[in-house]
Amino acid sequence: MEREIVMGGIGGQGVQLATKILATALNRENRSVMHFAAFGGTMRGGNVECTVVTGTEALAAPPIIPSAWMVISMHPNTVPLVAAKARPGGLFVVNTTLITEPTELEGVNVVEIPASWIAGELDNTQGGAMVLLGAICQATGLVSVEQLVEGLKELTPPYRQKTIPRNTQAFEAGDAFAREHLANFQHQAWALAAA
Amino acid sequence: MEREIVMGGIGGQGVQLATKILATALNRENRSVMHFAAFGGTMRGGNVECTVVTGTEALAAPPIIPSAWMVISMHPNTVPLVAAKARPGGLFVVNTTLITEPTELEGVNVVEIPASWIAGELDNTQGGAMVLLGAICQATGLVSVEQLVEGLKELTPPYRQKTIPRNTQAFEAGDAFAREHLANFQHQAWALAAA
Amino acid sequence: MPTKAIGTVDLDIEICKGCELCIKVCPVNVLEMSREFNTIGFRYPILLDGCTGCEMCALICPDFCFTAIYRNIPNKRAAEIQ
Amino acid sequence: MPTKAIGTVDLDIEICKGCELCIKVCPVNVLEMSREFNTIGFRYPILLDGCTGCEMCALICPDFCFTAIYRNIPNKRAAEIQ
Amino acid sequence: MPMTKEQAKEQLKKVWSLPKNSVNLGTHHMCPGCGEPMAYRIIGEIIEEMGIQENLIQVAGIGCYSALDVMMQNDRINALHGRAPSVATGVKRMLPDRFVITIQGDGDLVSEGIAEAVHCAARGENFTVFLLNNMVNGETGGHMTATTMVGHKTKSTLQGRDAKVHGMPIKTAELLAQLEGTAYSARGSVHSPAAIIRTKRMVRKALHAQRDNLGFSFVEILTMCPTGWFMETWEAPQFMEDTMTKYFTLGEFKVPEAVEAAA
Amino acid sequence: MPMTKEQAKEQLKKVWSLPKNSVNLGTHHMCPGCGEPMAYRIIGEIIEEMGIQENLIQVAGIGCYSALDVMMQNDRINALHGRAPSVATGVKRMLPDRFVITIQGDGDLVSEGIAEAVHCAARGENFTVFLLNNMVNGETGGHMTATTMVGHKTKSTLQGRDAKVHGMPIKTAELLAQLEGTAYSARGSVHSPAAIIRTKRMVRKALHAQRDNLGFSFVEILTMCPTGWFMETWEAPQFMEDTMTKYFTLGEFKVPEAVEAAA
Amino acid sequence: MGDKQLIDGSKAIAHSAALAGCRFYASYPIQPNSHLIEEMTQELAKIGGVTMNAESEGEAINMVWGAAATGNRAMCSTTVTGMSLMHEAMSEMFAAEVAYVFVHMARGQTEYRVGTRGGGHGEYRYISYAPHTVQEAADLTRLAFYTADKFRTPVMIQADYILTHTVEAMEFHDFDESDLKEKDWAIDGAKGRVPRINSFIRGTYSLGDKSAMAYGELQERAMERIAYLEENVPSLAETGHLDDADLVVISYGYVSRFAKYAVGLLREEGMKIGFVRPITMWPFPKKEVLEAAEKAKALAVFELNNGQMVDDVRLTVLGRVPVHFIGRISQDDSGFGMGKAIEIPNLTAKIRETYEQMKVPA
Amino acid sequence: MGDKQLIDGSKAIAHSAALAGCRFYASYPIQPNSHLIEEMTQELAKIGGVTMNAESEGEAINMVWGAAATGNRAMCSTTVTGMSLMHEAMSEMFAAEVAYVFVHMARGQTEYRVGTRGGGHGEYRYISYAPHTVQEAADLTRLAFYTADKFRTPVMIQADYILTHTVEAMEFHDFDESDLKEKDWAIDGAKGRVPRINSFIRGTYSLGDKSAMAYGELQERAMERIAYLEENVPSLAETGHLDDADLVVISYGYVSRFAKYAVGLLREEGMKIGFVRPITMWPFPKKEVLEAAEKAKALAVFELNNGQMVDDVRLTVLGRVPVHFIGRISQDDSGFGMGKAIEIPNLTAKIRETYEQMKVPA
Ligand SMILES: Cc1ncc(C[n+]2csc(CCOP(=O)(O)OP(=O)(O)O)c2C)c(N)n1
Ligand SMILES: Cc1ncc(C[n+]2csc(CCOP(=O)(O)OP(=O)(O)O)c2C)c(N)n1
Ligand code: SF4
Ligand code: SF4
Ligand code: SF4
Ligand code: SF4
Ligand code: SF4
Ligand code: SF4
Ligand SMILES: [Mg+2]
Ligand SMILES: [Mg+2]
Repeated sequence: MEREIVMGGIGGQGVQLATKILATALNRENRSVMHFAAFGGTMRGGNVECTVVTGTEALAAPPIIPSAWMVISMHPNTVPLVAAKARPGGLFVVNTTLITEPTELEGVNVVEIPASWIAGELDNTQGGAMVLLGAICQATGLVSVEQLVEGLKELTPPYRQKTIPRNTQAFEAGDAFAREHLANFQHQAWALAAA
Repeated sequence: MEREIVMGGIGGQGVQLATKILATALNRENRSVMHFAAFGGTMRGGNVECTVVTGTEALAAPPIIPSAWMVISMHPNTVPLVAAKARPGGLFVVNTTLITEPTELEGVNVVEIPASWIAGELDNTQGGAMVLLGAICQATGLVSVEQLVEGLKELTPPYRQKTIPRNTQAFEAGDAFAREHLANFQHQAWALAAA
Repeated sequence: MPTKAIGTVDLDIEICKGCELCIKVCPVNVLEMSREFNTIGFRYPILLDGCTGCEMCALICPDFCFTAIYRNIPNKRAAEIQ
Repeated sequence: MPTKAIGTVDLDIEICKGCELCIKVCPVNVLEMSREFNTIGFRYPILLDGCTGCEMCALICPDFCFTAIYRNIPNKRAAEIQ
Repeated sequence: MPMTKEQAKEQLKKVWSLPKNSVNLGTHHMCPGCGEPMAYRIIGEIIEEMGIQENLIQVAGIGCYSALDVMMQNDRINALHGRAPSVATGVKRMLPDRFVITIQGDGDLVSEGIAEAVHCAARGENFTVFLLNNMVNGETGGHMTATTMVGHKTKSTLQGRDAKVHGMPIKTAELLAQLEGTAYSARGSVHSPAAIIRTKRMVRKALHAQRDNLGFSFVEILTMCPTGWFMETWEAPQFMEDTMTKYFTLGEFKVPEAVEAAA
Repeated sequence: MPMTKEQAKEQLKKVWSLPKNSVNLGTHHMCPGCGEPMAYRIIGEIIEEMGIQENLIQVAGIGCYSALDVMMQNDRINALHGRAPSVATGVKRMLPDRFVITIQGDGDLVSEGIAEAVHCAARGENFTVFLLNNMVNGETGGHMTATTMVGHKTKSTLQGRDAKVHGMPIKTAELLAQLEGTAYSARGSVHSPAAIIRTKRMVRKALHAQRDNLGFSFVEILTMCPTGWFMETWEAPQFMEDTMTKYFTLGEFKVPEAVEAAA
Repeated sequence: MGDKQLIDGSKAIAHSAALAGCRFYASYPIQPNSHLIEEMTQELAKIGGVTMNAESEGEAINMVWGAAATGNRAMCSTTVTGMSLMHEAMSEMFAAEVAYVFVHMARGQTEYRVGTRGGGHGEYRYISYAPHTVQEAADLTRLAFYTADKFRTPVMIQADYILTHTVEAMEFHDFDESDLKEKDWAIDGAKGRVPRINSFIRGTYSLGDKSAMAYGELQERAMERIAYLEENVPSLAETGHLDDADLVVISYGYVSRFAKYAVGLLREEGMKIGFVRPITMWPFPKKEVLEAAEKAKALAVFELNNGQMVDDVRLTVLGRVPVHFIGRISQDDSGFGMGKAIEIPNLTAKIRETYEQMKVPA
Repeated sequence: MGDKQLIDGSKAIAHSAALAGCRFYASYPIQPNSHLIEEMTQELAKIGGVTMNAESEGEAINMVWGAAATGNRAMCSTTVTGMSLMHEAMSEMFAAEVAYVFVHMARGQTEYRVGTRGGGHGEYRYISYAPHTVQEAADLTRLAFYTADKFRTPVMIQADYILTHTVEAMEFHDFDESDLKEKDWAIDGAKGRVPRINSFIRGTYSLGDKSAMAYGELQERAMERIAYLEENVPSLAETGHLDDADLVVISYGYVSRFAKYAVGLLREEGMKIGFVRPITMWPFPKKEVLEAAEKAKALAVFELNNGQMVDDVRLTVLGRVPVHFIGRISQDDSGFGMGKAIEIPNLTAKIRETYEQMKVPA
């Protein structure tokens, strides 16, 4: 079985690193995995959209996909972008700190996480993507938060080493949020695979 | 009728200017005329080969021609080059100051002119091409030496104005040489046309 | 003898990107970062009492959040700008 | 007390392009242009009596016509070259 | 009892507000703490002060700052990376009575385009070049340029620029000042209010030199790039003060007498 | 009774003869009175003196002087117009223990290739660049370059270079001396025996700087181009003395202490 | 004859450019382009235009961009290596819809492909004219300036070494441009109007123009413009003897003058040979080539390269008749596009051989 | 899966280059090439190679010339505008017979033509490989270095934005190069031998070599080398379902991954569609395309441009079957070769449409 995750945000929100960490974590748990990052040519403030395709078998699809099991929006600018890829029965995860308008999508399950707020409280204002990933991975069982932290260590470039502790904290804060607010989450990533 | 003239020399001998003057003079005498200059990419010491095609009617041939009525060599390096274009019954004019080996070509009439020597005596060591042209035009009646001098004035670029008197002298010295040594020359350029 | 400078600023917090440059340059420390986020995802400065209208914040702000500066004592520079 | 310098040159006139630079630099004016042309079409220098072997002509000749210089008094520069 | 802010404003004078005719200072997509917007504002303020926005053609370089061009209220040509001075030459030669400026980055002007800058300066082209020097190719993600300081870490010099391997950064304002066609050359910066005020004066002198047909005028403006410098936004100005301005000295390197007198 | 020449030679010492190992000084196709062959001879003499012809790679520029390259007795790469310093960079980085030199003209290095020269100098590339400056693109028929003197007539400035239109010529040796990666920069000339002797010393110092790994070394050599200058061959040296060396001052602009001491 | 002027190809182009009101020219010396530089310098000086002795090809072409963007007529020229250095700008000048004339003073014909499709990045085309006489060089130069303005797009003239060094009699003709519109896109300072932007992303537009499309959509403009130009720019060709020709020789530019002459000689011998001479290399004269392919038994393409226009011929006839390539890279020692292949005896022999092999029933 | 490495396309190329013993790399930042620069810097540092942060594209490619001429393996890379600036040198490096690898980190596929025929002056060709997965990027990089040395000629890898930003599992394979000969043409100082010259006029030769031909004859070398390479360099292609396909989709590079997937979806619907994926863009896999043309009713070429490879397909089949162009210029807002055209639903619809129109008897 395959799971597709699309995460959108603006430059500086760390969406690319967060989703690469997700892919690495999935690989560490022996899933097939593919990651693709699309950004509009500039690093500054533009939209970033990253795709992770993962599965229990080898993957056939190319890395730009029409719809995804889980779409995530970190920033109001990217709501329309990722919403277009949401799939009935799938998940739409929003960073409610910045996306304050209520989101509704026919047949799609919306999950609200005040990710930037939580990150801000940790004095890691740009750590929202990590918080959100920590939370949704904990909730859905997509991959373990421990593997996310391992992925973080693997992928953080040398010139950013000092961010490792605070991003670890962000994953853990997401994890904690999910344990409190998204316990017994009904959309388990690998439910079918496990069956 | 058409007359083709090919003149070969090395860079610095003034072959290009001399033949352009010839073309201009012919035009002034209402001949159809075409001029083409080929040099090996550099100005320095390489071979230069210039072609003048002229006639009483409009010209059809392209400006690179397989054979010519009159071929001229100003320098030993270009003897084989222009000799290849000589035509039986035609003329082969050589600058004997520099071309000291005797030249013989089956059926071709060789005309010997010590052009560089004459120019040198005028303290115009690089004026050999003008001397030669003055002489052969006078001998063959191809074009009048007066028109050559007019062409010289027309074509000398502003940065070379001071060369006009000495090149005029060179034409005249050629003219004088022909009157003395090539009087009653049997190969008249326009003999047939006049007929 | 110059009077004490009293001033204030017009500040558009919705376009602030939270760089804190204004905070650092304010000579009298009357700017302080919010805990809240603006709609584009950043914390922003809040003006406390005691602003002198010295313009430092407006000069440095890369996002042009400070749209006007007011002060009781006009200066040469102010004249130059208007 | 230095002896009077006496010298001569080896000169390949067949490759000379008649630029006359050697003529101009010879301090004792013992080079003079020919009336004749060499086989490549140029006049060339002729060495008259009185050469001091000072090398000036060899230094300046762009066509390397001067292939060797001889003199009775070797100098520092000569040592340097050999 | 303290006044409300609105009450206070009534009693006070507006001593400063954003220029609006020459630059439309709205929102932009630059990173937080980027120094390039300040440089644009300064240039815009002087254009406004001189009232020349309708008589000016900007030739734009390619870099992060290109995103700020939409703010400029003047005719513009988007030039290719490094080529703005050549395009500006064509414009100014056809329209000698218009003001012509280029705005370029260090990647654009010093790395890719140094030949264009040197030759325009040598030719004494009568236009003004503004170099925004942040020591990196910001736009492509933060790579070394020909002005990256020794020891400075970038995406392509993760261990820091090593003089042995990468050589020494180019001091563009000093270099161009050497050329005889250059009328005015100076280096300012935007890392502090004082530096900004001083830089604005340089921008004015450069445009006055152009107005007076004195030849090539050039202002290098040091700008912060916290993103490319792997730094917090608030650390960047101090870093610039402590290190960058020590190598890239602020000041004027060539001032035409006429302009000096007028200023 | 005067001696025959052969008798005289027997009594005298051979004090000078053409170098033969590093340069094969045969006939060449340059114009009469051209200054470029002398520059080649000087470079060859120092190569021979240092005995490095088998350990040297020449990167050749494109100009009239390219025709002289056949005389050089060393490995060579023919680079494109203006690009020799970049090619030399690739070579020297791969073979740091070989000597690497470029020989380029003013059209090649100053007009087309100034960016390459500036960046190599800034990077302190440890090779030696020889610029043969005759103020014209000789090879193409005598057109203005970025070093043509004001007032000088060329095929593309028939009225003479006009500072108002064409700007001011670039003093390359001085400009490159500004860059911190430059170890040695000097300007010599070949218009007189004295100048030639002095220039040879510069060539030696530059190659010694390379030998000692001191960084970028540069010698600009002024050469006569009677053809491009529309002049008699014998007028050119005096013209150079009277005008060209007045603007392009002969001398050293940067000398590393180590080399100065050794010289 | 005497009435006509005796001038060479470069002078013809330069004087025509001046007559067309060209006000700016920038170039860098390189043979055989240098002579055109000298002529342009003189011609523009006479009419108060500007000639820039640019310090490199890259600078030259970008200067021309700036000058042309102001609404003035501008011209650039170079050859081989020089053109390779200009492709970056030339590619984007198509995208920016900059009208200018480019003279490619070629050596041989190895740049047919880049002279039609461009050598740079992205999709673009040049309207491309190839004169074969000094007279035509003058006429096509006038046409080039007109067409560039009319379609607001770059136009290339394919000249070459032989043309620039051929002196022949010619005359300058009047040219009617009265249907051209005012240049409401000139970048000349925003006095009294909304500022304009000239950009390689979008051509010229007004600041704040809300019809601005997203970059993604803008990219398709290139496809649309190419299709539009291909349909609307008249493609020109000279044809001869197509009625009864069994073999049709196709050749362009100065070289075609040799091919045409050779065909004439062979017809005198009674061979049924015709010719097509594309005058526009792009848009390619498909009609004439198809017409030739309908009647002839075979086509033979003569060009001084390894086979470039032959692809356009093959793409036009798509297998209807055999298309023989009878050209080769020019082999003269200067590399300037002369040499054995164009010498009349060799060329005639090559065409004769092709004709005779064709007649042998296969 | 876990055994394999999870890396992106640029890392795969960079690490493969290092494994191939690449000792020199020079480039200039430009998206999407910048990421490759970062990876190469790290990979070469590990093996003691040299990475130059060249100050421009022109400098980068000429540095690579110098490094490669010394006999060391060297690589260059860039994209779009950057490549346009390199054509001068790239053209002459073919002439100079300099072996090196060039990675074109493309945006879309508008540089098919210049990636096969070159965009510069003169006649030359690139051996050109187009990987469609991260694994293939690694494998073809090894092959590229080998082929470059074997034929002493430039080899190009057509990578792109999507490839460099795709992370997938892959592994590095061994590569046998034992048949390569020693580099007896290296320019490394003439110690103990006659000096060598590396020249764009003649490749590498020994000083005074009397077999030196005249320049005129040397020009023909290009024609001979192109013919030799075309004959001797193996052209590679992947094909699928050609046995029973009525319509064959032809597509190359990363984009072909989308086309192949779309063909798979349509076959599941029962449509008789096959595909050919050229892996070498040059020499073009004519055999496979002809095979497809023999059995199929039509060919459809999908590429992200205005129609470039489609010319090679048409020149191969010469009218035997209709060749439809179903690509277009990529329309994403970054200009990086994504956008609507490659989205599976759109692509599938386009192929379906072509298939259905084809079935309607015309
Ligand atoms: C010929 C060419 N090479 C490379 C690029 C890619 N590129 C775009 S912006 C840029 C760097 C700009 O750096 P800089 O000018 O310093 O501006 P900054 O982004 O730092 O503001 C580069 C290399 C390009 N557009 N064109
Ligand atoms: C890219 C490019 N542009 C132009 C040329 C033509 N070209 C060949 S040599 C030369 C001028 C050389 O001048 P310079 O370097 O001063 O040498 P000189 O001939 O004066 O000795 C030029 C412009 C070229 N070969 N390549
Ligand atoms: S105007 Fe001066 S005092 Fe007031 S907030 Fe700004 S910096 Fe502080
Ligand atoms: S300087 Fe401007 S953008 Fe930065 S925090 Fe202050 S108000 Fe916000
Ligand atoms: S060696 Fe000296 S004296 Fe003798 S000829 Fe030469 S320059 Fe004259
Ligand atoms: S300097 Fe040399 S070339 Fe010139 S005249 Fe004297 S010997 Fe002849
Ligand atoms: S990357 Fe640097 S220069 Fe670019 S917008 Fe961000 S801070 Fe400014
Ligand atoms: S043109 Fe000038 S540089 Fe060239 S060979 Fe002649 S004199 Fe020397
Ligand atoms: Mg920068
Ligand atoms: Mg020169």
